[in-house]
Amino acid sequence: MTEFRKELPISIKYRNNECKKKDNLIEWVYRMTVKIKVENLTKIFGRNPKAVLKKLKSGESKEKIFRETGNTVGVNNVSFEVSEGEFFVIMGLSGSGKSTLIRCLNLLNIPSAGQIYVDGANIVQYNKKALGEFRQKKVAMVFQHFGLFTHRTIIGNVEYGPEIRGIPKEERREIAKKNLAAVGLEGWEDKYPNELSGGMRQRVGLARAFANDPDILLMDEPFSALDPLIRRDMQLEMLDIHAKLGKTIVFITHDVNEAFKLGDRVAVMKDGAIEQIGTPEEILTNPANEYIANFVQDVDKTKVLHAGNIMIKPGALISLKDGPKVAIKEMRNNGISSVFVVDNARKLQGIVTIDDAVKALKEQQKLQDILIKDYDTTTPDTYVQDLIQVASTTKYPIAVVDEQDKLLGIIVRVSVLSALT
Amino acid sequence: MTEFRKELPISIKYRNNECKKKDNLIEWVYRMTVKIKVENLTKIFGRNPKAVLKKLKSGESKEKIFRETGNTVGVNNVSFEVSEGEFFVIMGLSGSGKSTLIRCLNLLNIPSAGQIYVDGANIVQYNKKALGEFRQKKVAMVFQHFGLFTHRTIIGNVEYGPEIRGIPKEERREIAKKNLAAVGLEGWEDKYPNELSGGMRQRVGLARAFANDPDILLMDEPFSALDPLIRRDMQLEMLDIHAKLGKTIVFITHDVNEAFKLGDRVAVMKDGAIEQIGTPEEILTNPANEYIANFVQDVDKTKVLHAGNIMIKPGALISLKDGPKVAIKEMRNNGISSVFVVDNARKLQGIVTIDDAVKALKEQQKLQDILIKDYDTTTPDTYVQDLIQVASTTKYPIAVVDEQDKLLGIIVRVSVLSALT
Amino acid sequence: MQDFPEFISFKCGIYIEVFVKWLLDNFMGFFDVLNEGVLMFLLKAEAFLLWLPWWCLVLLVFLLGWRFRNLRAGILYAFLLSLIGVFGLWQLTMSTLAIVLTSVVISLLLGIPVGILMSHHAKLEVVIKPILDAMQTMPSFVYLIPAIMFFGLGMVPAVFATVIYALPPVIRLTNLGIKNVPKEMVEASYSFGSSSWQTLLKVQLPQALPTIMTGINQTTMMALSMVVVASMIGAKGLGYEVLAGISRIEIARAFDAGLSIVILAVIIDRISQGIADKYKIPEQ
Amino acid sequence: MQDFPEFISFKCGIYIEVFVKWLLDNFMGFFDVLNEGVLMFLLKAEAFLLWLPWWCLVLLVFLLGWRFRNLRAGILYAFLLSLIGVFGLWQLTMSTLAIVLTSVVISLLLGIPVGILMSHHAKLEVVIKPILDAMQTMPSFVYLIPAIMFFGLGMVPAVFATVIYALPPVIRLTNLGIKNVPKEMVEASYSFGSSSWQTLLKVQLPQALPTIMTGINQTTMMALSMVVVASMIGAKGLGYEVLAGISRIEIARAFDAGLSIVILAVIIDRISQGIADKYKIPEQ
Amino acid sequence: CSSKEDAVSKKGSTKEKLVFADAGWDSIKIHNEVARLIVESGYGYETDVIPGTTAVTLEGLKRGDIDIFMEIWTDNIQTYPEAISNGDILEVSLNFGDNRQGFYVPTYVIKGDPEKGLKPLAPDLQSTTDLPKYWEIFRDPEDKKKGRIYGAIPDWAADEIVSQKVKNYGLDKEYNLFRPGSGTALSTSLVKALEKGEPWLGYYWEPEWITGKYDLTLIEEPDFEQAKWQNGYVCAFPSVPVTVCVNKDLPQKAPEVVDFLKNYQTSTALTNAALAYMEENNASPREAAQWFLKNNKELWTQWVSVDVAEKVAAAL
Ligand SMILES: Nc1ncnc2c1ncn2[C@@H]1O[C@H](COP(=O)(O)OP(=O)(O)OP(=O)(O)O)[C@@H](O)[C@H]1O
Ligand SMILES: Nc1ncnc2c1ncn2[C@@H]1O[C@H](COP(=O)(O)OP(=O)(O)OP(=O)(O)O)[C@@H](O)[C@H]1O
Ligand SMILES: [Mg+2]
Ligand SMILES: [Mg+2]
Repeated sequence: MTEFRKELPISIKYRNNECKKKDNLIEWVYRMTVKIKVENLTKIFGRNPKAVLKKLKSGESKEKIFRETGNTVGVNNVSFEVSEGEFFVIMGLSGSGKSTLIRCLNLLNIPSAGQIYVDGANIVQYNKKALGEFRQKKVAMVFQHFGLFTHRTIIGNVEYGPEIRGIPKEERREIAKKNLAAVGLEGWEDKYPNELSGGMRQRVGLARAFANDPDILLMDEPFSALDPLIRRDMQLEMLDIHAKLGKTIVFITHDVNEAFKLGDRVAVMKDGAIEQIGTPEEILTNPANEYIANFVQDVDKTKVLHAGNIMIKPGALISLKDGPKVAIKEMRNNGISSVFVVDNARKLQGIVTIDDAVKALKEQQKLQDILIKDYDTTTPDTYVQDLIQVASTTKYPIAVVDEQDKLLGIIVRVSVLSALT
Repeated sequence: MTEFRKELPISIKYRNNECKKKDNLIEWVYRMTVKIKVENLTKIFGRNPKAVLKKLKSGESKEKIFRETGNTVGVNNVSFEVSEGEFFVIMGLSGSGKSTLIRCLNLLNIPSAGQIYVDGANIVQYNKKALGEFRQKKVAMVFQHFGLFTHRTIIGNVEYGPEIRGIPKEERREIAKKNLAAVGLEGWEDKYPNELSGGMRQRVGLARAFANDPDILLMDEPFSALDPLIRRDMQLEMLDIHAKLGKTIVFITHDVNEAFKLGDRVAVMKDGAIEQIGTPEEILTNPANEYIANFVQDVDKTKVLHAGNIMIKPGALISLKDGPKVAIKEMRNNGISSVFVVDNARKLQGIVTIDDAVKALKEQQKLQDILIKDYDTTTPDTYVQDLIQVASTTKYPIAVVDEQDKLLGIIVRVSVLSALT
Repeated sequence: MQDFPEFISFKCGIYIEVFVKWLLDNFMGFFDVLNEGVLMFLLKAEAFLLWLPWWCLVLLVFLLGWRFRNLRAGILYAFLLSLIGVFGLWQLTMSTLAIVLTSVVISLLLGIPVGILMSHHAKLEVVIKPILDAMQTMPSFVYLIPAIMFFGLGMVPAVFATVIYALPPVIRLTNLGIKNVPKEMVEASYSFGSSSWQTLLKVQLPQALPTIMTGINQTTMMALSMVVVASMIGAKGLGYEVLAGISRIEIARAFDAGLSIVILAVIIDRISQGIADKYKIPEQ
Repeated sequence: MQDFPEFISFKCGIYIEVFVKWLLDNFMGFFDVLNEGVLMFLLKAEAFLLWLPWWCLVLLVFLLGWRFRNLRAGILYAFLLSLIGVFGLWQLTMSTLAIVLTSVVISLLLGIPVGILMSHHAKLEVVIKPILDAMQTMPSFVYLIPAIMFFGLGMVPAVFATVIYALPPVIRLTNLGIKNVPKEMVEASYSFGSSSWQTLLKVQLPQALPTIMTGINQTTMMALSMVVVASMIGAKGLGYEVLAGISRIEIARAFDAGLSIVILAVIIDRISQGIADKYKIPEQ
Repeated sequence: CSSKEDAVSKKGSTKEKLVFADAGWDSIKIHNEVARLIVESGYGYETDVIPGTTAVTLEGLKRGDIDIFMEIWTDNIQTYPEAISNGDILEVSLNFGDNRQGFYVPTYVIKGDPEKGLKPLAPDLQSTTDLPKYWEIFRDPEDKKKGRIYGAIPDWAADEIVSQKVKNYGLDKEYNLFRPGSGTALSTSLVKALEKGEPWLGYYWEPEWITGKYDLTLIEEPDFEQAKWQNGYVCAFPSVPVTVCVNKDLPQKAPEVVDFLKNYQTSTALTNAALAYMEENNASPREAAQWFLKNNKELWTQWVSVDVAEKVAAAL
């Protein structure tokens, strides 16, 4: 684990979401190794889950079941996959079953029905020993109220995992120190949890989870007990960690902004079922039902939508080989005052304005000579928020290009504005 | 008190802040009767406030005082005024003294120093009886965790104030019923608080506060214990109530968005002192220091800034008496393709495009004949958020006019975009 | 050498003895009146309990158990109470009950106001707490003699000794209950302009009720645990049966009586705890 | 008529008597061994306490008071303890202390494991709770005779009777303490793959410690409250002094001894409560 | 228990209720019932019993809560002479004066008991002077280097006397004096020893149901002499006058009852017999008293006038 930051000043280091490493994002999209696979998971709290399962299958509502049998349906027939390295967020109102679901993933809750595969192995069928090992090595949990051991020092907390794994004293102290340093808490080793502020405590919780070097990190509303400023800071830090370490993270929150800020994909739960799964953009632009639409209504879209979401196909496009005449014709036809110029491979070369083109035609200049180079470009996964500044100052449309400088689309001011409505 | 809504479906009735009645807003700005006036208020918790006061005056920090004397400075030399009918919001991080301050306003905390005038009377000097009357008649409080009497029914809770005022049983039942109905809780009279959901409980808290028909409503983080959806709904409702009843409201929150959404003016506290007081726009556009800048960083500006904040003076403006020629000259000079036409009293008459003007000149038409009327107008206190849609579809700049249709300024797309950065 | 030096010697009890004598000489009239009053109450209570047909009480216990716990509990308690009758100890049990109930009533009349005062005055609390400690840790045997001197032999001194032992819980828990009323609720009350008195009556006491009920429960339990000691100064009832049993080395007899006390305790405890639970205000 | 019908009669105690006899006939050897063991411990403890110079103990109390509460408390406790010496009851107090400490140690050895088991097995709890109720409400006089029969006269039966009375609190509070460990913390432990045993040792017991300490405190208090009863079966110490005082109607003598018991109780209570508080984990 | 309702209907009766002291042991219970039977049926008084310890009931007698105390072991109560001289209580008769007390051992300790397979452990034990050599038989479990002598009850003066005796006979070199905290404890330890056939040495007295039921031997001491007694109690106990006392107000309240009590006199043998009857038949004290009255008619008819005697006899 690499160091990622030493202290946490309230001032924010990352103003925007720059640190959301796109490379990493794209990597998992391509790799797509399935890390966790949940199939028809159901969890019922109460005396007689079997009977309730039947009723559930016959389609009775959660509420009716509770009234009739006193059993609570925590999670109802949920299926999804989480890829390796994915930041998977579960969101939903209080009581919607988020905690119940995440706690099934390390079997703190034993599912009433359904299968959970981690790295292909069905953990539901693990015996005590296998489960112990699974928890020691593959998965770690970070809790909402931190769940620190108040009777142990900070380092004692972080040592806990290695201690359980039977690692010798010296060595585990080493591990703990390293992990504490990594979350910027060296020097605090011998304090007790109650001597730390909320944000620091949650760092201890993180260090403790990392000390076992797990593949999967389960986080149940880890930041909701924190102050708004510290919370924002922790979110950014989490993104940073995720980008650097590439762990698979399952993260719970009931804050939409947090969910959309952090999640590669987001699942929205209601009454124990998953209502919709998708990337933040998908959910925002295409909510599955009114409940979700309501839920995401207040989200600041500029922080969710990417350039790719709002770019339009350029109405006209001319090749380097074309002359000013073609350029003028294209612009006139499309009623625009400038046009992008690309080469054969659709690689962006520059932009030409109608005034220059008219002049060039008169003066018999070539297209190359009047090519303007100071247009703005962006990549498809830049957030709209980051384009507003550009859009409000640029004279030309913004070009959206890929890594090979290939033109993918253009963004005009109006598209930025319409994205906001 | 008029009825304002009967039930609270999760679906949101007010999508935007329409219900923030501008008339009312403007009214108090002009009237400006001072309702509450706080002068040099200081509240110190501990054994020896006198000694601490001296230290405070000599400029020692809150932290140092705590280390040396064990006394906590809750509020430190705070002065401000709240006008009649104003919605005054106090915001700040946890422990910044918000609660301490608001609790001074009904003397639940006795100030260590300073004066508080309500309607001109210094309430700090009230004796027991006067204080009792003041609390019974002038001021009511709504609590974060609702503070409902769990041993009383809903109606019993609402009756409490009138009961203390000695109003006969029949009559107070009547009052309570009316107020319960007003918050949409008829039929729930005989339930107990624990049988209600959080949002409903806070409605009871509101009804209870209203049952005494107080001039001033003190609300200490009334919505922070609520679910996000219900919370948003309650906020809108609060705006509605405020608009309809025109009570003076002092409202605490540590959520910036909530503060800016609700407040006519907002005070930001830190370490017991008020760091800045102003309208949301003032604070947003001109934060007093880095702390505040940090605090407001995540705010969605489109929900705070008004048309008035982003409009620009029209570069050119022509009178009805001017002919097309003048219009063309003005447009050419200013490099614009359309210009607004006003009469002598600067009342907006229409807009003229350069193409039409050229044509009119050729065809000897009058300006009246080419006046276009389908431009968009808005008022200066419309939120930018509500202009985006217009800006992205309109062909012309948006005209900002007052009630007399007098042109105040114009808004072009770029100004909308720049407001967002 | 390891022993405490003998030359430093001072006895404290002698002053208590003098004080008791002084009280006796000067306030006998007062104690006589008190004695009469309590005795009348006691006799009435005992007479009533003895007049009450046994099945009436069994039925009552059943109904209470049913109402405040559940049907099964009701049946169980009724069965257990009948068991006392089956042991042939019904009359003795009623005598014991009369003493216990009287002691509890007196404890409540004294304890609840004191508890309320304590909760409002921190200084009073500082004074009263050590006294309560002493009342609970001083062996009850010690005040048997003053009890006899003040009130003679019989049920009244038994009540006196019992009250001293059983009083602390109700005081402590009344105090605690009132202090534990959520601050926000008390403030809500004040914020409507209620006086302290109104706040006490309308908010604090109703809210503290479950805790006070627990205090009553504890007080009753402690009163029951004094039954045997009370018998040493002439109170008849189950305690005497225990004493008689052990003085003749009859385990069986003592055990029957002891078991009856246990049954009584369990029934009273469960029912009063049930009542306290019913009054408990569900958390928000 | 109001009386319980006599023809329905059944006595339960007789079976207990038979049972005690049977135990005596068949398990005397066991009781003798137990007797020997406890006695040895008791004698050692008493000898040690008597060997300890008085000022040593006073100093110890002072230091404990200072460490776990504050300087003023330390001085107060040392002064109070010396007061016992001034009353001339030092040796008797040490004898009493030996019995109380032995009883407490035995109670802990039995009670903590039982409490832990109870907290993990709901069914066990259902069985044990009524037994604990009976242990606390059955008048201790009832089991004095079996105690004598099993262990003869002297300190050992006194310890036996004391343990029966003092055991419930430590069991109850151990159970409660473990159950009250925040769920999130226990889950955190499990989430790292700890076994139940590891969770118990590394998380639940350390977390429950303050509550268990309170249980120990309660148990000690209850053991102290049995001092007089214990003296009725031949335990030397302050209790005997109280008995002697009241048998001769010497208020002064009984009161001095009673006051010494109160002092002992207050000192032990405050210091052990202080220790419990020190162990109390500050809330997050 | 016929006396329960009495308390309630106190006012209905013209004659006041007479209250007897039940100090806890069996013989006083029997004497109480004998006297009550006579007072109730012969004189028409209601009666009641208040239980308690010796000290407590005596205090009650002084205060007037108790009217009649049938069996006061005068020597055992330090405050007795004072109470008499104060006039708080009146001694009306000597119930019996031929009782015995002292150091007892179970007889099988000396003679053995072939039936139970017990060997004579101390065949030569006769007097206190023989005790030192047998200390090992009576070994003190809490102090293995000495024997244990069970002492008297803290209530009683015998407690002090026994401790003086042990010292002055020089027994304290080989023996610890063990103070049982209560009569129950003393009796229980004795009964347990008797039933198990174990050796036991300690203070006891007659009449008492244990001495009636089991075979105990009183260890000899030098004959009683006033001089020796005053010089450290180095002689046998004198017989204690066991008296009947009444509260000072009783002669006004119920003179005829006081007259009857003045005549009340029994003996150790008679009391022992009643105790044995009670123990053997598992009878209540009242049944034992009825048995006593039936079998000793010539004795008690002398205590009362003829008409009273008839009433009592009729009620039996
Ligand atoms: N141990 C349990 N026993 C019974 N019911 C439970 C248990 N745990 C959770 N539930 C119920 O299951 C449902 C889902 O609860 P869960 O805690 O998973 O919700 P959540 O989405 O995490 O809510 P929150 O945001 O409040 O944490 C709720 O109705 C809850 O009452
Ligand atoms: N009764 C009290 N006694 C002592 N200190 C107090 C008391 N009430 C508040 N304080 C202290 O005064 C300071 C301000 O507290 P206050 O409750 O006003 O903060 P707040 O802004 O309302 O915070 P929050 O958002 O957590 O409610 C804090 O340092 C707090 O510890
Ligand atoms: Mg949850
Ligand atoms: Mg606050």
